[in-house]
Amino acid sequence: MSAPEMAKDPKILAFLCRWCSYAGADLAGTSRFSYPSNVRIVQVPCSGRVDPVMIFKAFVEGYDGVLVAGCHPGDCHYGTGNYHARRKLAVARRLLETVGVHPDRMFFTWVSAAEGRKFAEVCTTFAESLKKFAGRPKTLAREALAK
Amino acid sequence: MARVGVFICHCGVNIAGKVDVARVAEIIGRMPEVAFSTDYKFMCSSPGQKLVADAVKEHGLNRIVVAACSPKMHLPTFQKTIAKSGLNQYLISMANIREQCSWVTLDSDEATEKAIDLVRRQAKRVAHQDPLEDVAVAIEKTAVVIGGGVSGIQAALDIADGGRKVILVEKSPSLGGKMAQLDETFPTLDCSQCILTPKMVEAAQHPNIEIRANTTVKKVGGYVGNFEVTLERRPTCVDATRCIACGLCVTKCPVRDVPDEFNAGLGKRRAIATPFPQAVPAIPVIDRRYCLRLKDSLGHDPKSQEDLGHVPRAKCGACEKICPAGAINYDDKGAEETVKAGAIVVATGYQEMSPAVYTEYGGATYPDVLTGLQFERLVSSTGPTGGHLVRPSDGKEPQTIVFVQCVGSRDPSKGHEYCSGICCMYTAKHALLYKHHVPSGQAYVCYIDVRSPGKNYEQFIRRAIEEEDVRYIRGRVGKVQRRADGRYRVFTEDTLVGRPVSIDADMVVLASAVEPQSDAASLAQTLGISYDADGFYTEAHPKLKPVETATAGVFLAGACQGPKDIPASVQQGSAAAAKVLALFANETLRKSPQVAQVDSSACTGCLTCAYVCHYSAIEEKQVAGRQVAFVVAGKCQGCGACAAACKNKAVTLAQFSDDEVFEEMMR
Amino acid sequence: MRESPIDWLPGFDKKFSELTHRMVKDLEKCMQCGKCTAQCPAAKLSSYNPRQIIRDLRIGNVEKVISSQELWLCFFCSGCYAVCPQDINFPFAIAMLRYAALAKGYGWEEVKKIKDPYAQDYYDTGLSVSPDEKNLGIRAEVAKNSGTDGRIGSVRRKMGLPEKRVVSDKALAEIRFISDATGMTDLLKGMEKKKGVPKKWNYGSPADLVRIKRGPHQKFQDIDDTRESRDPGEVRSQKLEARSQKSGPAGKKE
Amino acid sequence: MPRKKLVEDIRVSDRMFLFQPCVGNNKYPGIISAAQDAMPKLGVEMVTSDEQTCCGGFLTFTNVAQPTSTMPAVARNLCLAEEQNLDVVAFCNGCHTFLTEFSHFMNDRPPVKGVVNVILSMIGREYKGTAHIYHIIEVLYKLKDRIAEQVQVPLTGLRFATHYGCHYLNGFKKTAIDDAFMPTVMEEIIRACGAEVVEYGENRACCGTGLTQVILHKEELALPHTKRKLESIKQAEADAVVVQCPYCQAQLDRMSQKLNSRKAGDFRTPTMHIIQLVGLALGVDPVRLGFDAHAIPFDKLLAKYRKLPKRDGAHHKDTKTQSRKQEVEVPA
Repeated sequence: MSAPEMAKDPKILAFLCRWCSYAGADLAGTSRFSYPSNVRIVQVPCSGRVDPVMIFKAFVEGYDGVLVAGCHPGDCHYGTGNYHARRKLAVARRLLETVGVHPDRMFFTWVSAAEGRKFAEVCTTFAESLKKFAGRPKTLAREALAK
Repeated sequence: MARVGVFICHCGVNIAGKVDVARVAEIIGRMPEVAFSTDYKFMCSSPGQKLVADAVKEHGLNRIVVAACSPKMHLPTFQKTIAKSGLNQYLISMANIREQCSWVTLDSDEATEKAIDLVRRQAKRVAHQDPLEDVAVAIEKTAVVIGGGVSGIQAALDIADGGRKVILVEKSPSLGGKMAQLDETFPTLDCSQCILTPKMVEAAQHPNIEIRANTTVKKVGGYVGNFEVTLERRPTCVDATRCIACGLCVTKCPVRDVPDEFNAGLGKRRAIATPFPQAVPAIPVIDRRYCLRLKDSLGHDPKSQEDLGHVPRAKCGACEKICPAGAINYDDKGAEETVKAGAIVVATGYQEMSPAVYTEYGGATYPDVLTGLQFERLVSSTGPTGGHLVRPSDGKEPQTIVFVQCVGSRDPSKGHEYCSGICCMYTAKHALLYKHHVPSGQAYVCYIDVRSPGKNYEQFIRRAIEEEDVRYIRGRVGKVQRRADGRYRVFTEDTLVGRPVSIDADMVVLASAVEPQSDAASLAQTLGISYDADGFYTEAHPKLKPVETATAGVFLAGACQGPKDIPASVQQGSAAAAKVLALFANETLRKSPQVAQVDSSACTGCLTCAYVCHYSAIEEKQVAGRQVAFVVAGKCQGCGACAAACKNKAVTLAQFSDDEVFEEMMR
Repeated sequence: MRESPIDWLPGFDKKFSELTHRMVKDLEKCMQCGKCTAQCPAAKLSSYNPRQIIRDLRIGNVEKVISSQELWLCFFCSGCYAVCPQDINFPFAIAMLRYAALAKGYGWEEVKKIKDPYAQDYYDTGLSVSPDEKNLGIRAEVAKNSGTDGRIGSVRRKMGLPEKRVVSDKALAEIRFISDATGMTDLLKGMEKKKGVPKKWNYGSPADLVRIKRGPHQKFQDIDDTRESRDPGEVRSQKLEARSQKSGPAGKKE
Repeated sequence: MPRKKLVEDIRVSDRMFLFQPCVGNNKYPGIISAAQDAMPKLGVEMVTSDEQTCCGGFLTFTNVAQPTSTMPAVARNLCLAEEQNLDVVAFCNGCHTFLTEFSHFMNDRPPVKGVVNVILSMIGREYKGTAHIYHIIEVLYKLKDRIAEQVQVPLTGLRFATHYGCHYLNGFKKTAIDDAFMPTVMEEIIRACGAEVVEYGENRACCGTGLTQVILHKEELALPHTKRKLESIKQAEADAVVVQCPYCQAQLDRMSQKLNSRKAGDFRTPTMHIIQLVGLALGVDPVRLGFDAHAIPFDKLLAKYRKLPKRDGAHHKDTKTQSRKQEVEVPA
């Protein structure tokens, strides 16, 4: 992957909960809200299913950013899954920093089944925010070396 | 070895208009796992499904990928298709190339590239999917109905008539709810108790219905088909199995000044009493806050029901002496029981908002400013005055009466934002009842809008206005002033004329808002159902699932879901019963195989998974002398929190195993 | 009832918002229930009607509102705010609308009445209520009660206070500076030249007002607001009589 | 019913800024001297300032001055208290309303505060928004136990009617310490002084001052109001009407005289400010309470008052110093 290519469209892996956010992404489609085509969606039953390992693995695989979206607080189909996700991913963010990946490459948000527009906006703005990493090696250590 | 068949749908032009489907099929066909790849105009049509079924047999396919719309839409369709052709229905995966690709990508080439990638991922993933069988769960064919008002009674009767057992739980001593307190009902003016009492008796005598009066729901465990409901009966000090409902105890009780809840605070009752003559069950209850013998054993706050554990000291005991059946038991401590149930119907109803915050109306302060329910009791023949409509202050017949609508409704400042829905109609009924009691009197109704969207409702309002000469004034009342002569001056505006008006009235009736029961939120938490900002329980879908809740197996009936009149409450009671009977018509409940499983060889027994499980579905188990976690498949809902929490990767969630997810995210 | 059909343009109902520097808010929430007018003391005695004023603003009749006499009848008791189910602070809106009226050249005569006795006192002495008693009757009463000449200064002296409360020169200089800097001084100076009365009674006729004759011997018994209190009983009983005659003994069944 | 939570939030310190109402200076001087004499007996020293002017609310109500002119004036007056690190006590519903509304307006909008401070900086002041503004009724209600403790002359047998006025309760319907339509705080204070409260129908009716004296001289609109109110009070046979606002006091007192002089009635019920009543109970010299400035004489009331037995004061002096030590709070 060459740097300019990525600047055009960062590769994003999105973990979406089945009940709210995946339906929200479907609604974005039904409403024809376009968003960057390099977003790849993986359905999970609940944002609480997202294991930090999956996020690390995604960066190893070469994604530029990872998006995790769940139901709004209080709306979780499984009661408390989104709270588990929030706590786990807060730790994962710190861990990312430790291993040298810029924590802003991961983004956690709430998207409900009615928020198609929000999903498209989240994808677009997240992709936009990832462009600042364009041409930069994935890990901070490598970046330091490159300098 | 997986032999994957890939089927690309054109969806008319929805997909094919953007994505070069033939190219997708061709490139995917080159993957080593893929044994067959094709595209078709409408894969969900019967020829399309036949295409899939035929290809399974023809090419010996054992995994299927359908690239079409969202799996939320047609996954069940294709699962059925491949099940018919002999393949396990969970060996399929769908690539969402419509909602996630053709509809959201502007550039055609980009869309084709993305579609290829999406299908490739699913083809990789599906190879790791295992055949699964649905989990079968037995259904406990007993329903618990919470709330013995008209809606709960209706639901209980319908379920019982359908041949299923019902446990009808009622907080107060008798069934009947708010409807039993009403005098007559709109728009037909038939007597409320005359139509309700037969139903109460029928419920009491029905072989399939067990009534638990004075009982509340303390705890709910389990899941649809297998709830475990813990019921708590408060101490009534009267043994229901012995009591013969002769009523002698009530006549002998020396405490005569207990405010009567059934009469909405008007009138007094004894410390041992049945709430009203037609009560079902007719077992009297001792009010421990007022009973001479028991009140010392309670806290000093008369509202407190907390037992301090003291032995009763006072000497009264009049009811015990007179009782011919020996049913009085001062040491009653209440009881707790746990029942198994397959479904729960929540029919807890509403409460009337206290007008005490409406100081401008003198609500709960001026003696002749009543609430709707108080007026209802005042005109009722079973009420505190025996049906004589008189002012509580001086016992005189009111010659002018003003009905104030929207007290607490449509008032975000002091009350509720919503419209209570029933007040317009019951106020018209009150005005009519007033005219029937005092034909020479004059009734005024101060309203903002008259809302009468029911069968024969508008005609009823017109009847009040035209035939009975009830004066309707469009304008909310601003102030009620008590005058020195004991009358009340009501200030309002006739907004249609645009002038302020004042009316000197003998009695003012406030149409108090319908609001959720004060304990609605705590019951919702016990049941695990949600409630809206106003405190009413939320249905699963406002239009298409009006009686279901987000929790499977818990259904709603009546005013606990929103303000309702009697016909609507009864309708919803029957609707909930139909849902319960439909559930009970199955021998077992088929549950998605998407459940977690613990590999006991990898499990260290830390039970972090049990800690994160919202459903208490993970238990301890001894395997080969070691403590390990164990998932109860019937309880597991498949959220996967445990799989994400397990440090040793000992927990696997079927359909979303690490392998499957990893394979899908590979680039 | 609309001022002109052309008002029915997008945003017509926001016109008042611009007029009042976007200070008047929440009028959109009004549900026209009439609770404000119901308890309004000014509405009982005049054709002032807060609900109708809001209604007119909402349908774009801004001119009607700011040119009306009624706009100058509210006296800010805030009772309408206290009862409003939507928490609309209508007295504040009235104050802002009065500024809008002044800007359009209405109501200067009303304001000028205040200028001399109060605003000028504020500018000159720092206090807006003058110690001079203009009502001789009251002065005589005070003289009788206190055994002085009836001036407040004498009473203050009797109480052991200085004859007059004097605001320090520094403070006067400061408030005069603020007045100068914010344009109040100019406004007061120029006020004499300003002309303009609220045009007409837009919500009723002056006859709607409770009129009392000026002069020493007024009949106050006549001025109570009995007019607004309907006596439905009489009409009602006449009607009933007519009916019972028609229906015969059946009417007396109860 | 008083709102418990809001009452708890009131912080009474041992020195507070007395915001002098104009009417209190130039029509009813007894209000201010009563405050200066009575409040120290409750452990609160009242600080006044020569530099304090009219709150300016009056001019804004009447549209003579734009809020842009009066807001800096309000801020300037508040500066006087802030400079001494004191909380403000207003004795007039109007002063209280204006100081509170404008200070909230400025505190909530930093740009507005900024503009005001630009003007104030030219006269060497700065408005910070740190002073709390209390109505005297809030302070007295908070101190009502101390009043009961410190009463020198229990007003046993005297009967008072109450009049709350509009601006405080109506205008602050959610933040006033009592309900807008059925308030009881003044009654509780009156009872703490040992006196009785009489009820009358028109209790929460407006006195009419807004229309007659103050705004636009529309006497014919307001007099019927005042008359109806006074009639209701007369029927209640009270010894005096107790108000919490000098403007209501002026209206009820002076209009009684006016109606009497026009032979439109015979209204002889005097009107007094709540602080004058507390002053009576705490044994302040009636001359200092300024009853001489009232148009309706206090002769009957004072005759009754002089016959009342005094409480032994020595014992109470001890409790006073004690209670002062315990209950004095540091201003925020």
